[in-house]
Amino acid sequence: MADLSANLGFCTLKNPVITASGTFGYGEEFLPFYDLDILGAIVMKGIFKEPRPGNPPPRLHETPAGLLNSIGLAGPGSGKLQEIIRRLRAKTTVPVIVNVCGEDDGEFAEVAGIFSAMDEVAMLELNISCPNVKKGGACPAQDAKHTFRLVRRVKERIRKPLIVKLSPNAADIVAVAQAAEEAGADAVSLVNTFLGLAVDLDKRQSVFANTLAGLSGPAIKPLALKLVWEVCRQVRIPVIGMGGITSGRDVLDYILVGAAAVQIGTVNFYEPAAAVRIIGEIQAEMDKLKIKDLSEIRGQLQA
Amino acid sequence: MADLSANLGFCTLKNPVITASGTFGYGEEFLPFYDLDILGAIVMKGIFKEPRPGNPPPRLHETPAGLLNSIGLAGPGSGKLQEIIRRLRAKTTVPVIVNVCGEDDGEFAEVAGIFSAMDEVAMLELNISCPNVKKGGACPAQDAKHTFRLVRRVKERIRKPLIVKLSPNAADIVAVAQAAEEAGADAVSLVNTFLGLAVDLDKRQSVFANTLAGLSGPAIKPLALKLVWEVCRQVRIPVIGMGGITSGRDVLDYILVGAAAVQIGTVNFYEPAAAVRIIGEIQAEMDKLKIKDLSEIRGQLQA
Amino acid sequence: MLDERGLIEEARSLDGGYYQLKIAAPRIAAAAKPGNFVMVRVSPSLDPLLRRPFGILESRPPHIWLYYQVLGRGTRLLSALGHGDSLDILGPLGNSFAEMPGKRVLLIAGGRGIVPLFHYAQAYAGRQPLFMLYGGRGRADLPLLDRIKALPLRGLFIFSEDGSIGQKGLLTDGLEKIVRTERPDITLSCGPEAMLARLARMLKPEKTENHASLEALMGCGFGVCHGCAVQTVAGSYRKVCDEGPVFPLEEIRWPT
Amino acid sequence: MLDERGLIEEARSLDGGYYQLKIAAPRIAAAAKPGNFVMVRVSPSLDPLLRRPFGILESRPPHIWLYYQVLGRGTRLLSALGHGDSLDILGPLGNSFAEMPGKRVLLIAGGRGIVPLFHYAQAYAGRQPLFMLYGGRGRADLPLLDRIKALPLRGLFIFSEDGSIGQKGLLTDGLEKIVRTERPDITLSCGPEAMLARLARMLKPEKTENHASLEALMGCGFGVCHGCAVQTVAGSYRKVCDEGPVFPLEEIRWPT
Ligand SMILES: Cc1cc2nc3c(=O)[nH]c(=O)nc-3n(C[C@H](O)[C@H](O)[C@H](O)COP(=O)(O)OP(=O)(O)OC[C@H]3O[C@@H](n4cnc5c(N)ncnc54)[C@H](O)[C@@H]3O)c2cc1C
Ligand SMILES: Cc1cc2nc3c(=O)[nH]c(=O)nc-3n(C[C@H](O)[C@H](O)[C@H](O)COP(=O)(O)OP(=O)(O)OC[C@H]3O[C@@H](n4cnc5c(N)ncnc54)[C@H](O)[C@@H]3O)c2cc1C
Ligand SMILES: Cc1cc2nc3c(=O)[nH]c(=O)nc-3n(C[C@H](O)[C@H](O)[C@H](O)COP(=O)(O)O)c2cc1C
Ligand SMILES: Cc1cc2nc3c(=O)[nH]c(=O)nc-3n(C[C@H](O)[C@H](O)[C@H](O)COP(=O)(O)O)c2cc1C
Ligand code: FES
Ligand code: FES
Repeated sequence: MADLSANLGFCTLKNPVITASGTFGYGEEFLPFYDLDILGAIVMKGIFKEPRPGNPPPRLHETPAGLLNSIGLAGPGSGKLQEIIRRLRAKTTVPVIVNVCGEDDGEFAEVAGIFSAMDEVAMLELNISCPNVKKGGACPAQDAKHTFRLVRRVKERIRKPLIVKLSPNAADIVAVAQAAEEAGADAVSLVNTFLGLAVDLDKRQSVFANTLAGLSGPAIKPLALKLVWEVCRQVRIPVIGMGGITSGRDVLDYILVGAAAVQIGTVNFYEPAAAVRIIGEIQAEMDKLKIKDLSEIRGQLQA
Repeated sequence: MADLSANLGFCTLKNPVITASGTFGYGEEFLPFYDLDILGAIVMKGIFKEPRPGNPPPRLHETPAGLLNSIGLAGPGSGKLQEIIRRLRAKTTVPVIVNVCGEDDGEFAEVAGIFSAMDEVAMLELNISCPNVKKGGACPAQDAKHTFRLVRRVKERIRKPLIVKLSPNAADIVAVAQAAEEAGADAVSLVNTFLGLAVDLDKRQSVFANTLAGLSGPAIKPLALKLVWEVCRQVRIPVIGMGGITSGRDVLDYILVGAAAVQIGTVNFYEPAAAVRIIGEIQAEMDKLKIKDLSEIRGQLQA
Repeated sequence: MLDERGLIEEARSLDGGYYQLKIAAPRIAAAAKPGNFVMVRVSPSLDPLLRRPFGILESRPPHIWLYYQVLGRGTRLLSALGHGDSLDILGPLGNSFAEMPGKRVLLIAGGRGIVPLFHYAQAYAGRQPLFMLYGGRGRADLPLLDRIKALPLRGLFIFSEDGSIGQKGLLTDGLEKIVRTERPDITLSCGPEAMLARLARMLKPEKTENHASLEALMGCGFGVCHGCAVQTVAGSYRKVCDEGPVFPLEEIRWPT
Repeated sequence: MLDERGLIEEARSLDGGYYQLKIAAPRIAAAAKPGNFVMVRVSPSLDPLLRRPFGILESRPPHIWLYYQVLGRGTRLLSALGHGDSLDILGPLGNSFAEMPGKRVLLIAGGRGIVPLFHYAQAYAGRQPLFMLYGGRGRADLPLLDRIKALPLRGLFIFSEDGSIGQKGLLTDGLEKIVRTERPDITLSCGPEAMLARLARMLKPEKTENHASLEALMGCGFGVCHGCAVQTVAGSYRKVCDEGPVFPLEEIRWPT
């Protein structure tokens, strides 16, 4: 039977399937569906220092094979999340990744520091790419220099591995990935959602109060796969790929273009036990194609 | 009954529905389905000076609610297209737009010159945004300076209105649109296809010989609508919007964000008479919402 | 809460664009309480992508019944399914309308809002004094009326906007009088937002305890996407799917 | 060529993952010739987006019959449809296998490649001497065999890879002998690419005229997308949908 373990360099996961931030709540919500220990890791919903109400409704809009969201990182704040993580630790040994947010660089560093100090947390993912915080979708990951500065500052404050989550809305995502690498990121993950627009003709307004929203789901997979492939060829640190994954085959596509692991997002909403199916499909597909382990295909795309 | 006419400034179309280049053949192929005179205009499949074989198969790959293509602008060359257009003129009075391609600036100008001289041609669309000509997807529309230079050169050679077709793969599509405007473009159209990737795990290769391909279809609509909205706010020349249109409502969404007209592409493949349905839906929707004419909603999105 | 493959045993098209489904889903049926809802995957395709939320009209294990209106693409696809087709159903979800032994309860249902209240009436009628105020656009909008008449209600008051059945008018037109004459302790309501907003205004001066079941766009139905937010009078947001769908009527900030 | 709303009157599941549909589509049925195909919209949803091409197994106005194998998402969705469902069907498309009065014709069908050749045999058997060489993986792969045996063929030669029916082996194993003994003037073939490639090599030295019906990924089916290109020995591309699907076997550049 194929070996599914995923080597991130600084650690090895049981398998490459990580549940994506903002699509898996704080893990607890999925306990009725399956044992979280089967997963490679889980990423907590993005967290700021203080509680945030999130954006006014509507926050979602379905598009063909896709989902626009403007949740606005509603959340209970870092204090409450620490409690939740301690509670979760009693129920599962799955590696927990905290998705760190901030209104400014100082907040990013502060929140990162808080969770770096928690034994229950395996690593941090720096969410410098959320399009729903600032109106117009601006975020640090659109700018390589800002990314470099911010990542360096955060790295100084923490002792845990740091994944930097990139935005597909940057003019040059490869440059931003390289800036993160140079600044000391242990890995990059991509993609966060693509900026999109949906309008309400009757009201002559955007569907969303923030005008723009973030597109996720199967619709974006060919676009995200292209970006992951490009970044994989230009950085040496491990890359965690995501965008529109719904099957084991999709996961292996990302590994083939060079990803060390993947995250699954939107699929969790409409199929709560999707991860169980997907991990099974990876196993079956690798056995069928006689692939012994992921390193055998990782980055092997001939281009 | 609502007035559907679409004002492009330099001319007025019967309605805002134009069939997109590469998805409508040379018009003739649709004569079995409906009378082309019902359309606002048609755009011919992209043409180079000489015949081109196109890319090796596979040239298509279906994605969730989308289509990746790497046709590579197969075509009979400008001489043959002139004949086809003359033949078509006998069968329809629909305004014909020629989609002008080139391997280099010189060829663009030469082909534009050829069709500018034809009475049967209403206007030209400069296809500086095809991702399937050069390996890696590079095209003039990724660069504002190149766009300016090329558009100016073409404008000097022609006497017909020039639409410049933009690429969503530019780092800054607004800057490219403004460059085209400054160089004398009469309108811009967007978007051409988004660069995407699909891979074949068994062969460890891209599905496509050119590695990357262009994504079109409903999947891209929220992304394309966002880009059209941004360009509309930053240029004064008319904008022709497209990307993933499948319904009358979709058309009105583009008008609402500021487009003067639209193009419909991929939908023609799976529903040959789509334009008839869509024009009917625009009419019905406008009547329902008591919109007298398109100018009443064009660009009226409150953001 | 679980994801169960349900088997459609009967699909009926009713008046007014309504449909009724009888589905074998033993584990969900066993756990369902009045007010709960389910999330249904209407198609195996990726478009539409999300499940759709539907209340549970009736639950008699191993079956549940759904009752829905064709509104858009998802419900249209659903209406094409029939006997022998299967459906992924996630449920039972959300909180419920609690049983109120001995209390006089007025059920207020507008259009498809009948669903959780029918379930409630069926489960608890006979055990407590129930009254129902039920309204819609016209006769065709109330296809469950015959079944409702068969329930042991203390009183049933019908309104239709076009006067084709019952009294002519909005159901809220009858509210004041019914509250005076029947003196309910509690109102349970479900219906269009405008109806609930009007109820909230009208019931404010009354001494009744008021609970309403809300609708919202839902991405997941089990609390993870935060897509179903509704604003409270306090200004904060609540998730309709797992903090609701039933809320105290006065807790919600209704559009004015 | 037209886009017609067809009504499924019978949907049968056969052996080997094959299905057969009887569809009322009067205008397409009236125009269909052996070798033509149709493009079917398998779902009203936007995923899958494109229509799927299928040969016409039989056409007796007002009906056409399709015969297909479940391969992926599109065909799986199709297999869920039944009596009373309707389908958008574009056709008849492509060129056809011409009638060859008086000629001795060998039909060579691999697996689902039987479709256009069955149509041909049904239309022209009796009017010209027809032979058929038909093969598949095993018995289950040839569910039309009984119907084929009922056709007035001059000769029928069956091969199966697992030997479960007919002679054991690839159908190309029998080709040489059949060509020697039956002396066909013409071969018409349809089947997997590897089979057609082998036929092309084997028939090269023979004096037969050889035509093959090809498959290709299709975006439109009527010549506008240029997605269905196949390379010729001359190096240029032909469109399978409107320049084919039937081509002279020796004109195509087969994989080696
Ligand atoms: C807890 C809950 C219980 C429900 N119970 C029932 C029920 O028992 N019977 C029934 O007929 N309907 C019920 N609904 C509403 C039902 O979910 C929507 O009608 C359905 O999702 C529409 O899907 P669609 O794809 O057909 O429409 P879409 O194409 O998605 O949309 C069509 C129109 O309906 C609106 N709409 C879409 N989803 C919702 C939604 N979730 N709530 C309100 N409006 C929406 C859209 O804004 C749009 O205007 C319930 C909703 C919720 C939240
Ligand atoms: C002119 C023509 C006539 C055909 N006639 C028949 C017929 O009569 N009966 C029948 O069973 N099939 C026929 N086919 C093949 C049929 O079109 C495909 O099996 C079908 O499109 C697969 O769709 P899917 O969504 O199930 O598979 P997908 O999920 O799209 O793909 C599943 C697998 O099938 C392959 N595939 C997809 N489309 C095609 C295609 N067009 N040609 C070859 N391989 C493909 C894919 O590469 C993939 O490996 C014909 C094809 C053509 C071009
Ligand atoms: C509703 C929603 C909320 C999200 N919230 C977060 C978040 O808090 N932090 C973050 O880094 N990404 C967030 N994302 C982005 C996802 O983690 C992921 O990058 C994206 O959805 C693409 O993957 P998918 O196509 O598999 O969904 C969110 C996505 C969705 C749909
Ligand atoms: C198969 C195919 C071929 C295309 N060929 C051309 C072309 O020759 N010239 C051009 O400017 N755009 C071409 N396009 C792009 C379309 O004109 C259009 O910009 C794009 O498909 C987005 O619109 P849609 O989502 O409605 O398809 C092509 C698109 C497809 C799918
Ligand atoms: S619907 Fe997802 S949190 Fe309520
Ligand atoms: S399938 Fe579109 S040209 Fe042949």
